[in-house]
Amino acid sequence: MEITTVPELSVRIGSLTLRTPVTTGSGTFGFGSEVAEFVDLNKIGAVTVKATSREARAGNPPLRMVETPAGVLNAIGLQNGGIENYLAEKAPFLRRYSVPIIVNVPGENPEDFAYVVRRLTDSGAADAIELNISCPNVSHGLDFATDPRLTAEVVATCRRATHLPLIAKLSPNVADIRPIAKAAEEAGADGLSLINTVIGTSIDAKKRRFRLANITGGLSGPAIKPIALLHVYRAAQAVEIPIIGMGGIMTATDAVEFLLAGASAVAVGTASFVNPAVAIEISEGIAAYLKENGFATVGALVGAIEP
Amino acid sequence: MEITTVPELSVRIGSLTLRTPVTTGSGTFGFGSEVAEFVDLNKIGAVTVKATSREARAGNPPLRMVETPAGVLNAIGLQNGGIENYLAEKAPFLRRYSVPIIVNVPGENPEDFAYVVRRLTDSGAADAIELNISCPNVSHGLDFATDPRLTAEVVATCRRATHLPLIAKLSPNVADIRPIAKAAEEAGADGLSLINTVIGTSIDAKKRRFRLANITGGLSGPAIKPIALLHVYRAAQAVEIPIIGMGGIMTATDAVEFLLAGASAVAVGTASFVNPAVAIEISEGIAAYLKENGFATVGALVGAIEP
Amino acid sequence: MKLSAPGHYVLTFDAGQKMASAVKPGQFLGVAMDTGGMQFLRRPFSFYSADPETGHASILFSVYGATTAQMARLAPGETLDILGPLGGRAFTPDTRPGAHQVMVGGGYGVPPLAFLARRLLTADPDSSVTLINGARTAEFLVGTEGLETLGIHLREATNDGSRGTQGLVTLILQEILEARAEHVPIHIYTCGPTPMMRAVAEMAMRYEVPCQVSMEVFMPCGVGICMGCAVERTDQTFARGCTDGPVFEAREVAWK
Amino acid sequence: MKLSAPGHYVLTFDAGQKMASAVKPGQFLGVAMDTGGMQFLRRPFSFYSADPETGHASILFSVYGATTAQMARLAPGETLDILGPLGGRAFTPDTRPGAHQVMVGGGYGVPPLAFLARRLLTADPDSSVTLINGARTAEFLVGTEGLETLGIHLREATNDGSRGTQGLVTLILQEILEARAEHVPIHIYTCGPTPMMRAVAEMAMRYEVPCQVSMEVFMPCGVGICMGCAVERTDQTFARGCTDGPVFEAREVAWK
Ligand SMILES: Cc1cc2nc3c(=O)[nH]c(=O)nc-3n(C[C@H](O)[C@H](O)[C@H](O)COP(=O)(O)OP(=O)(O)OC[C@H]3O[C@@H](n4cnc5c(N)ncnc54)[C@H](O)[C@@H]3O)c2cc1C
Ligand SMILES: Cc1cc2nc3c(=O)[nH]c(=O)nc-3n(C[C@H](O)[C@H](O)[C@H](O)COP(=O)(O)OP(=O)(O)OC[C@H]3O[C@@H](n4cnc5c(N)ncnc54)[C@H](O)[C@@H]3O)c2cc1C
Ligand SMILES: Cc1cc2nc3c(=O)[nH]c(=O)nc-3n(C[C@H](O)[C@H](O)[C@H](O)COP(=O)(O)O)c2cc1C
Ligand SMILES: Cc1cc2nc3c(=O)[nH]c(=O)nc-3n(C[C@H](O)[C@H](O)[C@H](O)COP(=O)(O)O)c2cc1C
Ligand code: FES
Ligand code: FES
Repeated sequence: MEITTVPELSVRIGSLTLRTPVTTGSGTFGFGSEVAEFVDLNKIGAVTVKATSREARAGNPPLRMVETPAGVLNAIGLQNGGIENYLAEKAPFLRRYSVPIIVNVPGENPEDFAYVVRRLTDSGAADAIELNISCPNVSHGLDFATDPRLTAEVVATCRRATHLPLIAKLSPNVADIRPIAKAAEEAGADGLSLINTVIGTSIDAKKRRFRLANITGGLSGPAIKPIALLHVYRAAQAVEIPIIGMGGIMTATDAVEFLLAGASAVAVGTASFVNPAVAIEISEGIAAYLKENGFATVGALVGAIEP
Repeated sequence: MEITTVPELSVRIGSLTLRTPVTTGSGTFGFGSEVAEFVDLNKIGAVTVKATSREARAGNPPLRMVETPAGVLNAIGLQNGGIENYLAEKAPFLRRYSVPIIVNVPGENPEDFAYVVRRLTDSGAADAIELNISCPNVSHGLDFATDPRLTAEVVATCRRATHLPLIAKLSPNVADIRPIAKAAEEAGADGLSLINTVIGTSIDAKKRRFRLANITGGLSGPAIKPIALLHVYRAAQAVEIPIIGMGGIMTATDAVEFLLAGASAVAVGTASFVNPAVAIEISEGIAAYLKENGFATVGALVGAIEP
Repeated sequence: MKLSAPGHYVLTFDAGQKMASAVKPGQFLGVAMDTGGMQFLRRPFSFYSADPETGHASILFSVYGATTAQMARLAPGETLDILGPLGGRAFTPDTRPGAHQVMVGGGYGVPPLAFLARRLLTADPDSSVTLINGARTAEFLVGTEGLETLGIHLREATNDGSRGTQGLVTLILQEILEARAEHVPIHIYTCGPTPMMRAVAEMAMRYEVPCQVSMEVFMPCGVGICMGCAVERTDQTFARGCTDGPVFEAREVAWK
Repeated sequence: MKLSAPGHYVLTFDAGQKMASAVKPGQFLGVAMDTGGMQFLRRPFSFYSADPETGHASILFSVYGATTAQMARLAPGETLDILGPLGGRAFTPDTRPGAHQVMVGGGYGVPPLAFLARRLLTADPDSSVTLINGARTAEFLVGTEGLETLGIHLREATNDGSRGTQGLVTLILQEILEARAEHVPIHIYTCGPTPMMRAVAEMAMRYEVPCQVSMEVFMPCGVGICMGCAVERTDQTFARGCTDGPVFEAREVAWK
């Protein structure tokens, strides 16, 4: 079954082409510059940068992160310098590379989102936009993605504001992701990212205190992989648009599982904390899997699972 | 701060008194008889037995369970002999012990639940009833606990059928557990159990197949502890009735975390697979914690955390 | 601990006289190793030997994953966290006089059969016992050390012909079944990979010879409380591999 | 590996000449150990030494949890999975002529100070360096081996008086600050538990002496991409402990 040609790794999300099916999870790879000395950024499918909001945000007080069994709980609180700071300080560095940039955009209301989307579109400082309608660490952050109507409203408002590919990032903190995925698609999203983190908390029994200053945090890492895989599988059954699957991906095997579940591409989040170059190693591992198993393209693997 | 008296471990759920605040998670301790040779059942706060439905259920085909990072994914499918089999074959053994019995009851509609509740009440084969309105492994199993109205309907119907303490077992697969907890309380529940397992799946990349025959399973074990702690904390803020907290409890420290989050008692599920006597060891560990930290009763620990 | 072949270990431990006397071939124990916790369930291992007099028992294992990797690192004197003996139904020896006891094993199915074979010979030195051991290649043929000196008839099969017959264990089994004499009852006991057991079971049923199979399915708890070890019966109900088994009659199992 | 005191280890490894030349006192590296996966983030450890000529570097650690437990079991010749050197801002030596360099350390805050002290003495053998080491009890006073022979003035404080001054390190620091001469500039460098650093920082600010603090907060990634290592500044913004630090001016930090 071995084929000798090099398997085709590129994938498309709307009008955006990624050279490899692996991007970075927003908030887990900074703005690329931080790790450019460890990683050849041009070998990543796309760099999805930290959330960039209309105004600067200070973020939550410490403690912001804690390790849990096979996971990490974070409550960063979307610390960022705001869109103007992104355009002036962050985008120029990344633009020295040929890697596509996906900018993650949070907001308090649809107009907030659309404002940032317009600035990104006009400035040319993004190749695609990920709408973060599912952040569990700021008040009201996650409400959008738990309600199909609100999801549609944010996506539709932003759709009118840009021709760039729009990716809606959905929350796992729902009973059924399908109606929400469908609502995002119908409102004009070009793709979906899932999952964002799972809400949780951590308690210090000795001190009788919550460990996170924010009390609530978002769980990521291997612990949530089974949860993420199911949401991706279900969403893929419900929509036609491509899905970027994420949640606990540490290895190429994990990534293949997401592709089989129906994701067209994957993102690595928490894994980059251990190995900043993991996105590249996973791309290589996917290529090896494709070769070993006789697939000519990564697309052939997407959803290729018996139910 | 050390006190010399023995701390008071008993807790009440409605009219039921548990001698220790530790019970077993339904479906993770069989009917007690299986492990009676390893464990002194009378030292457990209560034995919560496997789900017992109106009719016998064959359960799902294998594979039914798979280990995941710091967790276990199961899709047993409520295999059980039905209520008459429980009354004839299972209850008599447990009744030889003085330990209270909590029977877990699933159902397809409110009348199903109420039927089993009536049989249990009339026969005296239960000291309390846990309404399993949140099982992710049977069709429609989890729908009730994702909707406050359906939750209330099941609880209210069962309330009319029994004077026994009624405990509603809630699902973590919701955006916000508070309205559901509240609905159960208002409909007459004497207590809440949470959480049931988190929906998920597992994929074998090599075979390109789902590992579980049922595709979907429920995640339990240490991986879900952060998720469970938050749901317990939120529910405890919303209701006055006692909560039995569970989800990833392996040690007494884990159990104390749930008590601090606001649970009045705890259940150990997956941990019993590794050590069938763990419920007793955890009771002892809670007693030691109370002594060391100068608490006279377990009740004093419930919710004793700074926000 | 003893290395019995490349990557194969025999782990001997003090089970206590009570456990060592109680245990029957086909029973197993659950081993918990501190692997850092990502993997925390016990892993089942069949008894390979149990000596009621010394209280010593042993298991034979290869390194597959985290638990066995940790087990391979155990030093003499360390404590082992075990739960057992487990298993509701062990092998039941055929007591018909002169019966030919035929065991068919592969991989980690061999240790319980070797244990059974030794027990049969100890109980009655005149027993007629054949053990057919199959593996991909010679180096995986393990677990039969010392059996021949006890009088057990050892037959080996390898896929690559590097030792014994080239081919599957069923080739040898068929030969034995074909050559059987009217007055010598045959009883088959099998344990190994499911496809092998299925082939053995179907052959036994075809030849109408009684056959006991030990179903080594994934066993999350081993004590009957999780229902995760379902084995489908021909009547479409699900038995527990751990406490209703691991040994079943070949006919009871819905082979698929 | 070398046991430096009960439960304390010095782990020397081949960092390569490039890393060993680049590293500055206050910088650290991230160590990943295979602990089975339940715990998978790297753990930060300060450089205790780095020799540009041999390319050898070392860290000093005690066993706290899973990672350090595994590290303590490393055998010579095994490979270590490290990421580094990390840390955007190391200690900046005070270059004012004749400055009295005062280091105040406790616990795992001592290794980077000992490294700094050694580097200062190597650069200028006439440097005036005092290192105040504090611990609960004598056996936890570690990391200062060989410093006195280099000419570093070592002062020790233990809570129980089992070695050195009985009491906190600030007792000794205050004594030095009180006794200071007009013409001798003092510079404080501190690393250790937060309450200790806070007390040192506040004392330095009271005496208007420059003070650098190394904020050893929890660092999930160590490279600046997770924002999990927030250190609150007096202007209420949050700095990253890893790449904006770990070394800060005492005045920059919002002590609470
Ligand atoms: C009743 C019973 C008796 C048994 N007796 C014995 C015995 O006597 N001796 C013995 O050696 N074993 C025996 N086993 C099997 C043993 O329990 C399992 O092999 C056990 O899972 C090993 O644990 P582990 O943590 O080392 O490996 P695990 O991590 O559990 O891996 C075990 C299996 O998982 C699969 N696996 C793991 N990693 C991968 C991967 N990367 N890709 C694909 N597949 C993978 C493989 O099939 C591998 O064999 C028995 C099992 C049962 C049910
Ligand atoms: C910049 C920096 C430099 C550092 N340099 C050094 C150094 O040079 N040498 C050194 O030894 N350390 C150093 N540390 C500290 C070291 O990184 C941590 O102690 C690390 O967490 C140890 O990892 P571990 O897996 O062994 O322990 P972990 O499991 O991470 O435990 C570490 C800490 O967690 C807490 N903890 C764990 N278990 C429990 C429990 N059951 N109850 C209560 N608390 C508990 C304790 O506070 C314990 O000290 C440094 C830290 C930073 C940020
Ligand atoms: C520290 C941290 C910060 C994050 N910040 C963001 C963010 O700003 N925007 C966002 O959409 N997701 C954010 N996420 C979620 C990740 O992008 C990703 O969806 C999630 O962590 C699951 O993937 P993982 O398990 O591979 O980490 C963050 C996750 C972590 C751990
Ligand atoms: C194998 C298995 C079977 C279960 N069966 C039931 C059940 O029949 N009824 C029920 O309400 N919960 C059932 N549960 C859920 C547990 O009772 C418990 O809510 C959950 O596992 C979380 O706790 P844990 O992490 O301690 O296991 C089951 C869980 C497992 C792992
Ligand atoms: S392994 Fe749990 S019931 Fe059999
Ligand atoms: S440790 Fe991740 S940004 Fe500092």
